Parts: sequence; structure tokens; C-alpha cells
Amino acid sequence: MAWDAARLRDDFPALAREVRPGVPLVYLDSAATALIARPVLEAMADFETRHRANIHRGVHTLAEEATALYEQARADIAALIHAPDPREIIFTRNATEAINLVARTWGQANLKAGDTVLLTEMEHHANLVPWQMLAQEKGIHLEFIPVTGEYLLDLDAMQRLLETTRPKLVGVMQVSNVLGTVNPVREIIAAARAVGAVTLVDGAQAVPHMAVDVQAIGADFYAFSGHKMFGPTGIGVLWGRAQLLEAMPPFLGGGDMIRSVSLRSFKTNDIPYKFEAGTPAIAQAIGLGAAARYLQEIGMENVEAHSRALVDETINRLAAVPQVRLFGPGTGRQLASVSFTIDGLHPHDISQVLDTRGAAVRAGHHCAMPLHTRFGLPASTRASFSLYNQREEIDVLIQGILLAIDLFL
Amino acid sequence: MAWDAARLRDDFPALAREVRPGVPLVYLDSAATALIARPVLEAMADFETRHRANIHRGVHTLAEEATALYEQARADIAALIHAPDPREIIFTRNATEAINLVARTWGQANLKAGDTVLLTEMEHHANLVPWQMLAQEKGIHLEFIPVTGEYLLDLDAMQRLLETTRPKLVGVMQVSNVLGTVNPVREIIAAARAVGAVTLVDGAQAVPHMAVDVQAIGADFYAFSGHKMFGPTGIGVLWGRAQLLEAMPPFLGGGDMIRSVSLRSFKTNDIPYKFEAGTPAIAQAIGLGAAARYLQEIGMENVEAHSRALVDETINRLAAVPQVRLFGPGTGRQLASVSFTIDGLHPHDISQVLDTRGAAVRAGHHCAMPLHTRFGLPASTRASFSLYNQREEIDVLIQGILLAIDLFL
Amino acid sequence: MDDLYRQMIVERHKHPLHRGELPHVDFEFEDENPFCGDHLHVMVQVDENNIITDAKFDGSGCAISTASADILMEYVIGKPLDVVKGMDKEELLDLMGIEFGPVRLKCALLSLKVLKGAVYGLEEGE
Amino acid sequence: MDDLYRQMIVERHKHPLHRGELPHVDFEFEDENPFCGDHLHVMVQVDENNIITDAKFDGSGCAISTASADILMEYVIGKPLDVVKGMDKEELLDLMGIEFGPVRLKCALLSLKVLKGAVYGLEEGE
Ligand SMILES: Cc1ncc(COP(=O)(O)O)c(C=O)c1O
Ligand SMILES: Cc1ncc(COP(=O)(O)O)c(C=O)c1O
Repeated sequence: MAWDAARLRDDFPALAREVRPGVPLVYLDSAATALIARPVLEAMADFETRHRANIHRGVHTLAEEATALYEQARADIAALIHAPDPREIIFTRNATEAINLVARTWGQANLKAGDTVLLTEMEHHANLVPWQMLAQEKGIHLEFIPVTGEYLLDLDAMQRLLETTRPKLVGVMQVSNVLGTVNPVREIIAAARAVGAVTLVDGAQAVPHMAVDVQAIGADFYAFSGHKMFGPTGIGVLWGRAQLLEAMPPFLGGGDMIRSVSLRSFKTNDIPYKFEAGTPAIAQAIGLGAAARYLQEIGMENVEAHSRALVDETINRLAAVPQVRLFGPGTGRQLASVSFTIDGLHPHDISQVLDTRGAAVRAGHHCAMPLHTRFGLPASTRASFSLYNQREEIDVLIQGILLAIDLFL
Repeated sequence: MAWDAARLRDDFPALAREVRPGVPLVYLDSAATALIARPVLEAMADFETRHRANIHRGVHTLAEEATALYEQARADIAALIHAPDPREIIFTRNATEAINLVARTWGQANLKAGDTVLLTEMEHHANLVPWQMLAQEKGIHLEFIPVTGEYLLDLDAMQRLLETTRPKLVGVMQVSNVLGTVNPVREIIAAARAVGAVTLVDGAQAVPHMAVDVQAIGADFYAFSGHKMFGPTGIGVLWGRAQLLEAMPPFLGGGDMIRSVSLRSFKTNDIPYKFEAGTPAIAQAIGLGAAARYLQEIGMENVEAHSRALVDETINRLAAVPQVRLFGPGTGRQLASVSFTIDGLHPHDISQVLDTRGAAVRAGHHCAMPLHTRFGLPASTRASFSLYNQREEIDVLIQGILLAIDLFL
Repeated sequence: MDDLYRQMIVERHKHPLHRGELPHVDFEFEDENPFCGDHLHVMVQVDENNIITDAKFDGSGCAISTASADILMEYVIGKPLDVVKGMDKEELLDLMGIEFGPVRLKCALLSLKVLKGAVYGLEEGE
Repeated sequence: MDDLYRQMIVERHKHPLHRGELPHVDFEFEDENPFCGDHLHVMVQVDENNIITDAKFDGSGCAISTASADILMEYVIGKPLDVVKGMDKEELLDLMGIEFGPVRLKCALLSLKVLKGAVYGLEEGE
């Protein structure tokens, strides 16, 4: 498919928004939450207005249709990330819950006092706090792959940590939501498996921007969120190898995750249902299925190329502003996000000035406080790009930053 | 407001559906999932197409608007159930997760081996399995308030159980999703508090059908689901007393639930955020707020009166069919649901025949296997009613049942 | 599900040809579908060449699971055990000639699941 | 936030009148807003009648939190401690004359939170 930017922008109704009269929206905050795509809204509206019913247990037409749509979404998502079996796709609320699920089930069953979990210094809180909670509870150790001065994972240090700490689990983000760094997860996982570790990849910032093949990566678990990939809020995914999932204890208890229940005991259902207690986010799963199909139609290679072009241009133009300190490994090595700081100018103020120009960027620690601490920064400003962004929007960003510098410095 | 059935039906777009050409939908499965109301769809569409952004941390206009809408929804839901403080409203995926949250946080912190949790024989799996899981893990005892031959809770037996087992927690559903029984939760909670128990009410079938006042009930925790009250799937609520919530450990770990994070430790955020890890179901919370406002505009007294009238007429007409055995306490004592069995006729077959007439009912154990076991039934058929149902639909139900009897018996 | 087929199912359910007990049982198995409360017991008799000489079912279930069991028993009588072991669900669904939605599919396939349990000599609940 | 007010905030931020150290400190407190990385330190001097004779702030924050701190210091100098103890957030927002969204509100109110911490003699992190 040829890249038709105008048609693509048409697929995102929120882009019609003016932030205030005469000031069109320049949405550069997709790493926090991407805009929703029209086909997603349409798939959900179709469910809500024609097939709305609870799933799995109903015999009537709407219930059968709803069940079929929900399971089709599972298959569509499996296809997007090249999961071998739709039964390996578990619907969660978001990437955060997906990671908690692994910690609370696989971790609960397989980790004991003294065991090590190896993470990285650049992880999002979503891939830190669940392990900290487990560490507190069970006395496991946490170790961290350092981030180099070039904003990359230190793979030599990783190799030493793998050999000295023999971690039971290695958890790593595929793409940093701050630095934009694309980590070599395939290599990391190969090294982790070589010392017998189970591996978890936080793909929240990868799935919306690049082709993901969980089998090629070689991971055991892969987590991501719907709202960052043009899908609805309230839905996320944990992919896991069937064999691992089958051996894991259940997560939450209730309807659907059981095969049978008596007053004092229950038998668990098969995967994936075992991990989906209660009425799931049916409409949202169906919406996410539509998002997966939408991305596949456009082609992830196209999506990635577009995002990389915008990111590289932004980095180059920011590098030309003397007051700006870029926070990331640089052109050719960043995907989706460009973060920076300006001495003496608080990110909130930058963001506020940009907002007057219609540009939405994020200011703060982006749920990666330890990464900011590592570089002595309380906060940073992040512009993040997606398939609906265009070059003219970089102009608005740069002009707004120049204005903020002029105003405040 | 006068009850305007035609206008009301207009608010539910799914009612325009024909199950197949010429066969309009007769939706009698609202206890499983109610149809979604147009104002809910509109509120979500407004968010998705105009204010879509992540919340809490953003400075730009869309993020501020999204945050304000999300918090307004919390306030609207607090108003619906008369919660004293919106900070006591925690958004979950569904009622099931809300109950699991209590088990995994309050229960984890406050229950120890040998303690008793008192439930009832009529509970939904959502209020059984989480406690069974905790019982298995921690060695707590589960006891059950029996259901009488009249399909009511045995309050004398309850009083004896309270005194002999001194439960630490009493969990009870307000309205049965099978029997339709409305339990005297206020009385039950007073008795439970008298022996020092903390109380949890499963309000999944109450909130859509009657005025709920958590303060008047006197409960400590109250759980319900959005999709049963004309809201979206993927959203539910746990209400809890602020004092209890503040003392509870967090549930899942990740963004938003923290105040600060370092590599090896974190500080938790204030309530309610402490219990909302990761990007929440923003659009769905906003939709649920709209559902709460919608119900308040109609008036819960009107909603309850309408539902009771339909239920009572259905009970009376079913009682006139000799083959039908009603499964519930009878007219004046049931809300929303009417369940029944027919000897020699499997509920699936009843449901399938009804489906040919356009009528959607539910067949099975309705996630209450122990209740069915108690009465020696493998399954039952349930017709459930809501504000958009009308008397003519009872005709379709009765005729379909007579047809099924004629066909199969 | 269309009316013609429904009629077949209703007939099979009301007047099954192979419901009952077998005087002598070589293989048997029972299982249930807790979602529906269906319970099915299948009994099989074979001769010295492992050809099925008779098969019957018993238990309680919906019309679809009953009809499916009845059709399946009819089909396997006279066939070698190995053929039954090799049967897949498409074969049974073809015999019934009906398309089922995801929920009723479980009812339609319970009979095959239980029959396989019998001929593979499984223990209940395995 | 409209441009006129923004100008006031920018000015206060660039040229605060009450940022600095106090030679003698009777009450002080510091706190932070981890969401923004704002850090604020407030120092207060009183006379024998518990009238505030001077107040200064220090730390790093965004323009709104800095401007808010500067305006607040200016306002409380010359006032009795009890008046400061009784101040509510509406009062400070009125002084600033700006409406804030839910996120920036935290920035605008950090100064009052820290000042109250000082005059109520809290320990940090309480
Ligand atoms: C009484 C009761 N409790 C809990 C639930 C569980 O609700 P959900 O599946 O939305 O979590 C239901 C609905 O099935 C119910 O009827
Ligand atoms: C890398 C990464 N991991 C995890 C998350 C958490 O996603 P969610 O908040 O949807 O659970 C995010 C998004 O903020 C992220 O960028």
C-alpha cells in the first residue's frame, strides 16, 4: 500500500479537533495514549448496537455472535504478533495488568527467597513495581541491566549479571517510552535463556510502531496495551507460551475462569479462560482486534518507516537548538519518542507553552523515575510520534520550544 | 418524570436489531449483560473523538480534559450509590475484579489461618472463588448462610453462624442473579457488625435495578459491574470506606498507583489511585459516569417499579404453565430475574427454541453452581428484565416456552 | 440453526435409537460438560477383530448432545475401533449436517469426546 | 490559561521577589511533588506576637509553582501565624487569579502545602 498521509489522518477523528478556536491539535503524545482509529470505533459500535451480549455461556443469537467476535479478536491479535496459537492471548486491562499477572501467577509459583529477577534501569514502573512487590513479599532479589551514557543497555554488564546472579526471570522493554531506544530483545533473550531464565518482554511501545514476532524474539511472555496501538482504553494483552500458561496457577477468581465450582472448591478452566475472570472487556477486545487488522493492512514496515523519519527529523532539528539537551541515543536508534530537557526551563512550562500552540507533548518522568534518576533529571519533555503525524507538526513543536525559551530564559 | 416506555426504548440502539429478518429482538438477558444506553455511547464517543488522552500526568489541554472527565465520572458514580466521598470509588474491570481486590488486599492483610469468612449458598462464583483461593493459600475457613426451601437466606441460621464462627468478613449478594431474591443486606450487615465482621456486598444485580445507598446499608465494601447497568464492558467499581482503603496494601503495581519509585522500592499514592495501576479504562469510566447520570435522571424508584411489574407478571404467567417449576421466592420478593426449569426439557433447548422467536434468555448455571447443586438442578433457564422491556415481550417468552414444551415433551 | 435440522434433532432426542444399557461392555467412559450440566455415559462392545458390534449411551443432556450421541452410536456400529480412534470432529459435524455456534458446538461434540475416552481407555476426569 | 495571566506567571518566575535565604528562621519545611520533580523549601520568621516578619522560598519548580510561592510569601508577610494556619486553597488561587486544570493545580498549591507544613511544624514526609 502506498503511504497516503491524508487518508490516514482521516482515520483518526480526534485530529479534527481544534484545541481552541483556530488552533488545530498537534498530537505528539501517542506514547502515553495514541488516538483511536475509526475502524476501531466502528467495530465497537457494531458490537454495542447489534451484538451486545455476554459471552461464552449464552445460547441465544446475540451471545453466540458476541462470543464469535470476541474470539475472532483474539485470533487477529495473535496474527499481529505472530503468536502460534490464539489460546496464548490473554486479555487484560492494560500492559501493567499483564505484567502483574505474570508476577502473581508464574512468579508466585516459581520464585522463592533468594532468587533473582533481572530487569533494566530503563524500565517503565509497570515492569518494576510488580517485581518490587513480589520481592518484598517473597524475599527475591532484583538486579538491573545498566543503561550506558549513550542511552543503550549495557550488554557486557548484562552478560556478567546473567552469569553471576543466574536470574530466574529476565524482564526487559522492547522500546523505551522515554529514550526511544530499541533494545536488542532477541539477543538479550537468547543470553537469558542460555542461563535458564524465563523471559518477559514489555512491548507496550513496540507493538504500535514495528513488526513484532514473539516466536522470532524467543520470549516466554510478551505484554502490551490497546490504547497505545489505536485501540480502546481498558484492554491489554499478555501473550505467553501455552505450556507455561497451562502450568501456571490462576490469577483472579470468578466466573469464566472455572470449569466447575462447589461451595468450598473449584476446578480451573482451560487457557486462556483460566486467566480471564468475570465478564471481560468484550467491546474493547473486539476494538483491539480491529486495531490489529488495521495495522496489518497498513503494514508495520510502513508504520515504522514513517515514525522513524519523523523522529530523526525531530532529533536533528532539536539538536540545532543550543539550549536543548537530547535524552536518547540519537537518529537511527530511536523509535517513536524524542525526549529532551532545557536547563532552567521546567518541562511543565515547556508543555504549557506548546499547548498554547495546539501541541500536546508530555512533561514529567513518564513513569520511568529510576531512569531519570540515573541521569540526574527530575523530569523531561517528550514528543512522541505516530502514523498520523506529519512533518509540518515538527515545525509547530520547534517553534513552540523556541517561544518557551524566549519567554522563560 | 413520567415513565415513557417508547422514549426509553429509543435510548437503546440494540433494540432496533432483528435477530433474523422479520424477527425483532426480545432481550431478556439483562442480568448477564444489559444493553448499552445511547447517552453512554455518546459520552464515550465524545471522549474518543475530542478528548482522547492519557490522564493524571499530562499538562496539555486534552490530558487535562480527559482527567477532568474521568474524575467527574467518579463523582457521578459516588452520587448514584450515595458514597460520601468520590475518593472511595475505585475503578476495576468488573465486579469480579472488585471482589478479588478486597480478597487480595484487605484479605491478604487481615485474614490469617483459622479465620472464618462467611458467605451465602446463593453467591455468584465471583464472590466464592476469590475466597476459596485465599482459603487454600492461607488456611482460612469458609462458612455459608443457607438458602431456605423458599429461596431466601436463612437468617436464624445466619445468627447462629455469626455467633459460633465469629467471621472476620461477611460477604453477601444484595440481589440474586438466579433467584431474583432481594436479600435484607442492611439487617445482615448490622448483625455482622455486631460480631465485629467487616462486610462486603456484591451489588452487581442491585445497582441496575434499585436505589442503592451504601451508607444506609452500612457496608464496608460494595462491588458492581458497568455492563449490567447500561454502561460499557471493561469497567466495574469497588466502593470502600476511605479509612479501610487507606489502611490496605496496594493491589497491582505500576504507573499511577505510586507516588515515587526507585529501582528497588516505591511509595504508594493516595486513594483511589493506589488501587488503579496503569492506564485505567478511561473511556469506559466516562461511559459508566454517563450511565449513572442516566439512571438518576430516570429515577431508581421508577426503574425498580417497572422491573418488578414485569417480573411479577412473568411469574404469574409461568405459574399457570403446569410443566414449569419456578426457581425463586415468588411475586413481590423477586427483582429482575425469573428462573425456572421444566422436567425433561434441557434449558439449552428452551433457550434455542426461544431464540427462533427472537427471545434471548440465559440457560445454564448462571455462575451459581453451588446454588443449583443445593436444589439438585444441573441448570435452569433465566429470563431477566430491565427498564427497556415491555409487557408484550412476556407474551413472546410464554409462547416460546409453550412451543418448546410442545416440541420436546 | 434452521428448522428442518432442528426437527431431526428433536426427533432423535425424543426417540433415540441407541440409548440404553449394554448386556456386556468392553469399553465405557463418562464425562460431563459442567457449563450445561450435560452428563454422558457411552458403552461399547467389540468382537475378536475389534469391530464394534454394539454401542449405547446414557445420561442427561440437551437435545443436541443427545441427538449427537445417537447419531454417533449409529455411525460407529460395524466399524473397527481404529476408525473410531481416528475420527475427528468434522466427521461428526458432517453426520449431523448442522452448523453450530461456539457454545452449542460443545454440546454437539460431547459424545465424540466421551466415545474417544472409552476407546482410548481413559480414566474419568483425565 | 490565558496570555495575560501567563505573563504574570512568567514575570514572577523570572524575577521572584521572595526567593532566597533568611538569616534567621523560626519555621521551615520542604516537600516535593514527585510527579513534576518540583522541590520547594519555605522559611518563615516571626516576631514575639507571632506576626510573620519575613518569608522566603527556595528550590526548583515550574513557573506556576514558583510564581505561586512568590505570591504566597508576599501575601503572608505581616500577617499573624494563625491567619496562615487558617488559609485555604481558594484564597491562594484567588490571589493568583487563574483557573488551573487538575494537573497544574498541584503545582499551584505546592507552596501552600509546604508553608502549612512549616507553620504547623510538621516533619518532612508526614
Ligand atoms: C450477582 C453477581 N455478582 C457478580 C457478577 C460478576 O460480574 P462480572 O462478570 O461483571 O464481574 C455477576 C454477573 O454475572 C452477578 O450477577
Ligand atoms: C514501555 C511501557 N510499558 C508499560 C506501560 C504501561 O502501559 P499501561 O499504562 O497501558 O498499562 C507503558 C505506558 O505508559 C509503557 O510505555
